[in-house]
Amino acid sequence: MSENVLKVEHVTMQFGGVVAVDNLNLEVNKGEIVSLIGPNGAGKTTAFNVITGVYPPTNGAVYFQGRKIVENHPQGKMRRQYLGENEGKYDHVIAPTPDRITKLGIARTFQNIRLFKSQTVFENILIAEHMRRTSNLFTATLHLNGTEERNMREEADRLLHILELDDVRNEMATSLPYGKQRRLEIARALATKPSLLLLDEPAAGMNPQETDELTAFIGRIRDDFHLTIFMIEHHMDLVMEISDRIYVLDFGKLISQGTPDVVQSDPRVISAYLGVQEDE
Amino acid sequence: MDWLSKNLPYLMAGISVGGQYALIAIGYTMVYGILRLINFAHGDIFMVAGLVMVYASTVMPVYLAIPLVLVVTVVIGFLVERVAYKPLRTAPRMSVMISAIGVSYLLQNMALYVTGGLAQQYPALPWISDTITVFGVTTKRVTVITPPLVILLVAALVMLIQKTKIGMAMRAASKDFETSQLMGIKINSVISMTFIIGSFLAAVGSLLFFSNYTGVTPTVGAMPGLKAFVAAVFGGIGSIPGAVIGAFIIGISENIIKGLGWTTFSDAFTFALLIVVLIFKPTGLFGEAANDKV
Amino acid sequence: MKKQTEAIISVALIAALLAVLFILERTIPSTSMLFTVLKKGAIYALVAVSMNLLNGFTGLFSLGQAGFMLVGAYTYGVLTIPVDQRPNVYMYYDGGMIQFALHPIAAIIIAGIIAGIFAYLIGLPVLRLKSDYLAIATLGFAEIIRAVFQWDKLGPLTNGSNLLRNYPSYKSVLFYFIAAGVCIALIVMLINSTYGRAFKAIRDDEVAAEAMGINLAHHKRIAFVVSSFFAGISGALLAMYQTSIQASMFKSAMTYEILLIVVIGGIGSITGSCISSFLFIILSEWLLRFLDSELVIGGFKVPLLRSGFRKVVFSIIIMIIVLFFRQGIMGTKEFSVRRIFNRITGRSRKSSEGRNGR
Amino acid sequence: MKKKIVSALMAVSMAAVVMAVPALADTVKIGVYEPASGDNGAGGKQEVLGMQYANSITPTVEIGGTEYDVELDIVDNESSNDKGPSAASKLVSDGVSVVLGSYGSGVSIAASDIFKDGGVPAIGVTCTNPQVTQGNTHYFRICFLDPFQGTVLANFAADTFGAKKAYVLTKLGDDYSTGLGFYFTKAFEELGGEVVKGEFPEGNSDFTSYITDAKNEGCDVFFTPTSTEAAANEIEQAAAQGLAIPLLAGDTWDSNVILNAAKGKDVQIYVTTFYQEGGNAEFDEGFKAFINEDSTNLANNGNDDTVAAVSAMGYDAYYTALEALKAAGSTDPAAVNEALWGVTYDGVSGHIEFDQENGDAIRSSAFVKVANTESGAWDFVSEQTISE
Repeated sequence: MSENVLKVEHVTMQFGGVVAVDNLNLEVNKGEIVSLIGPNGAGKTTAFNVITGVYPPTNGAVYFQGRKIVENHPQGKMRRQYLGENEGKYDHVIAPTPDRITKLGIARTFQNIRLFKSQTVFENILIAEHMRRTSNLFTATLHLNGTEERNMREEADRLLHILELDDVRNEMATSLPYGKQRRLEIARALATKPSLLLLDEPAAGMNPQETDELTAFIGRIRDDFHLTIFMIEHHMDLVMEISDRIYVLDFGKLISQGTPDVVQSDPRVISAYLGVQEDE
Repeated sequence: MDWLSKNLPYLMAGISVGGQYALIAIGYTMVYGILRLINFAHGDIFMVAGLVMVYASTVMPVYLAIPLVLVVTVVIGFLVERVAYKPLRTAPRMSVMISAIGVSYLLQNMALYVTGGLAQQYPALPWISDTITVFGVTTKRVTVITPPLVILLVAALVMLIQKTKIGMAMRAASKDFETSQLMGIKINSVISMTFIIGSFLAAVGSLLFFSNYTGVTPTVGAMPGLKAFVAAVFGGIGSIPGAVIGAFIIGISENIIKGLGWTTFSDAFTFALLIVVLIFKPTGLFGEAANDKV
Repeated sequence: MKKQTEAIISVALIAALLAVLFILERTIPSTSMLFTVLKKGAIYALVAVSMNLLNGFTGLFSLGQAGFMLVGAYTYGVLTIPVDQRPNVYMYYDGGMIQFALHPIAAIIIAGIIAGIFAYLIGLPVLRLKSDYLAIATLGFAEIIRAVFQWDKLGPLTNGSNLLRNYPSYKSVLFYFIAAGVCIALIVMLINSTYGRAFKAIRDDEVAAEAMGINLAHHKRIAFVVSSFFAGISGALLAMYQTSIQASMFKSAMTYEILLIVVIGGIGSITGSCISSFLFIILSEWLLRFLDSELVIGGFKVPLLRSGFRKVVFSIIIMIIVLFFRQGIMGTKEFSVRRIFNRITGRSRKSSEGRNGR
Repeated sequence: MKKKIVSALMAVSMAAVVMAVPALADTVKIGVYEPASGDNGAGGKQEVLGMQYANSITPTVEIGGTEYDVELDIVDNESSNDKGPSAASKLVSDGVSVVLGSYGSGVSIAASDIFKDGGVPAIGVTCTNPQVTQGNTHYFRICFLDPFQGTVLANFAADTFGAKKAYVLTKLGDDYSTGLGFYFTKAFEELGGEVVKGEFPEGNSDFTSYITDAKNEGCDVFFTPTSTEAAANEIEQAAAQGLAIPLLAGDTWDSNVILNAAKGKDVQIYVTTFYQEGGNAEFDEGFKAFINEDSTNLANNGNDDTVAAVSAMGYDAYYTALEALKAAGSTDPAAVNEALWGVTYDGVSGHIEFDQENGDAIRSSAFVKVANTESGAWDFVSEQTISE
């Protein structure tokens, strides 16, 4: 069992009366590509948002490289309304803002692309390097951080080259074709030098030929950048082709996990996707 | 009895000015509810209603002037929306707000040009400006009739919003602007109706306010406008009962502060209250939380 | 066109401007209207750029600029009135509390720092608010600051409702151009630095910026404090320009004026704010003054022209710009020597070294 | 299409500049630095009317042997300290020989240094705050000062009403209001009286709490040195709440805005001022005719032809300036400044002479008048001097 990178423990997310994620437990180990699949509204993006600190879970914890980075337990009104289990297990609250989690080394992309629309491709990547800066407000303003600025630009150009985006370096981010915008979002996430990359439906809206390119591309960046990748995806051929392990969510509950071929033949997964066969 | 006669005037002034703020606050809360726009010019429309009355009463009897003022104010409110806000329907929120500031700037300067900066004397409206004595305290009848009139108007408005088709369209628009358009609601006419109602209530508010405080100057609308907005936020922006209750609370507390002698800070208090509400309970007393999806 | 040549040309342009001013100052009488307007234009350019840093580059819609200018102006005034003049100025507060006077330059910087401190304290509760609530909260704080500075219990420090005057002020227009120029240059360098890029990221998409490791609260606070620091300095310069200050003049109307200058210049364009502030001041305080007084051309009395008409015309112009020229004069583009050079030499912008190579 | 609009706007403003500078031989320019908008706009306009009337009667003056046409160069300082300086420097750059103004002390002080640098002498018309002329040699004044006016009001309150307790209501942030309030309080306390203070913020319309305070405290007099903008509301609410004690105010309340507000109400308003209509019959008729012949003049005077004291002061200021020009024998501002120290002039509002220390008028008396709520006009009460 190689070293564990991400561990989600008893995570439950309840909005008012609706339980979006129910007692989720999953793990992602170093160097793995793990996929999280399930029908629409199964709570996949909600799980991502809990891991990346967009909102704290109603109950449960998240560990990164063995250290607990997120924890919460039902409080106030929620204590009465809480529907999930393992209530007593957690007692104090760790709720870092998303930027603190990114600084730990977890980068993410978004289901609907969120590029910086008034900036060029090159600048979008430069912005992501801001968090690794060593300069402070004064040295940066007085442009005394010449070397740091040069390194940032070289690093950005290097990423652009690896991701074959050199030709659109000075284009406005939003004027790129769809596929390239996806790739720019990934490049921008890589600029934060992550060790764990969370991809939220990277192949959404792509045609089969683009999806194949993306499949090879994800494998390549996993190796080049020594990454661990945790991905939400609907394109089954991409998922089955590239994932080491798969978790399946339905209505917020984990209904199946394992290698691609185990999950493919699991009846519960099929019924979740295709609905139960009415036996007359 | 002595404590009562000493402090009753503050309370009555508070209730009366609170009621007048309520009529303005409703305009803010309705417009914000649908357009998410702080209508900076609303206070100035209130001032223009006062000025129109001053000039109308010099050429015609008062009972003719009052309906004229109501109609003219409504028309101005409607025009402001069509000219200054409709073209910016799809523009970012900041430019719509800047346009609102521009309209307020324009209305104040036009009033300055017409009146020459001279404080105009508001005419005495027949029945409501007479002085009466209540529990030994002399004041104007308007102070007494404002609260019931306000409650009556608000009840009528709430009925309109709850029961009529246009009311339902407004509620839909305030919940979700885009989808209500998809449902075939003519958004522009709903928005115009909102401004019409808001301006009408502001005109009624000006009739009451100026018969109590008769000096009408170009900038007289600014402070009541801001206080009415604070009331709308305090009561829960978007909720009409909230705006009314918030306005009464602000009117009364402002006068109590003056009564206690801290008069220098009566306005500063209103803003301090606003900031406290914005930070600790941004939805105000009755507003519903509106969180945007990631 | 390499970066070095462009830098040289820009420096040369600035030097030429200062030389022209220097010569003008020697030739035209020093009280001419031109200098008054240029001085005020430079001051309003600085405060417009500082507001643009907030509204245009970080997407924080703040209406508190007049409040921080007031703090800056009062700090400068209170710290520099010569000790022998204090009994004269603080007539009703027997000479006032502070009995020392600082050098004007030191006082200007302290004015900025104290405005920054006020901004830091106000920013703590306020910066979490959404755009329109932030606007109203900052507007509210500016009004509270004004009420406090007018309070007569604080009279020994702020002279209550009375004017602060008799403090030293520089008369030469060069001083105002250099002071405002240096501050604007600093803001431009900040915007072109990595922090500037973080501000623009927050403006474009807060959620994405946070996901890219940008601490929103921290960076919003920096933008707010830096903007208020420079608003404080421009308040001090305004105090110098006017030779007397009173809290009642820093009303919200002043903030609206600055906001309209930023809008006319183009939100998100530094050079736009500078150009439009000079245009605004020259037009409203000088050229359009004739609209206020009766004008008889060949025996025919021009109608409508009487006092107050100038401000009406001005607000109509502003509405036209806000509604039809939403980009303002410069939109988000900057006046850059390269763009002019390319236009002259006909080469299209794309083939040159690119937008970010400034 | 948009480019055309912008260029059209530019063309209009450029062309306007050219037209605005008509050149005439032998003119002397008198700068008029008055508010035409903002809080004191109303008073400022009435003051300018006095000057325009004087100019219409004596449009020329003989300086150093040659006949000069007198041209009034009028700018609006918007009664605000940040707009005032640019209005002042426009006058200086237009090359005026002397400046009249302003109504309101704040804007006068704000422009003081600009006049000093330009070497142009200024004559304060109705700004009563002592700081206007203090410690400078270029700012003169033809009206009495707040210390004098405050003392006169205090003496009047004590002598006429035997007042022991006074309620003093001033406007927060208005230096004229707090200044006059300060001097009234000082003088009233010296006479053994007691003062209850009240302050109202900018843009306040509701005065019920202050009036109630005054009643609860049992004050004998309600002194409120504020602008006409606040006066209208104060009078209305004082009458509405049946405030029995007299209202006292300074020169700013001497205007028809107060008369309109007080008409038909049972409220007593006493005001100290520079001039009382009827004091000079010839000036009154001439001024009333001047007002009635032009609709703009009538509008600026508040749509009736009552003679405001500030108009009389504007009238006297104009002639004082002419005296200085004649004495100086040249239009050079420095010479006029020098000549002003020695100028004496018997104006409509009384004898004008400057003290040699600050250039303040040596005034020994102020007129007191009461608002006659039936006729809607001012009735003369007395000419009050101060005991010391």
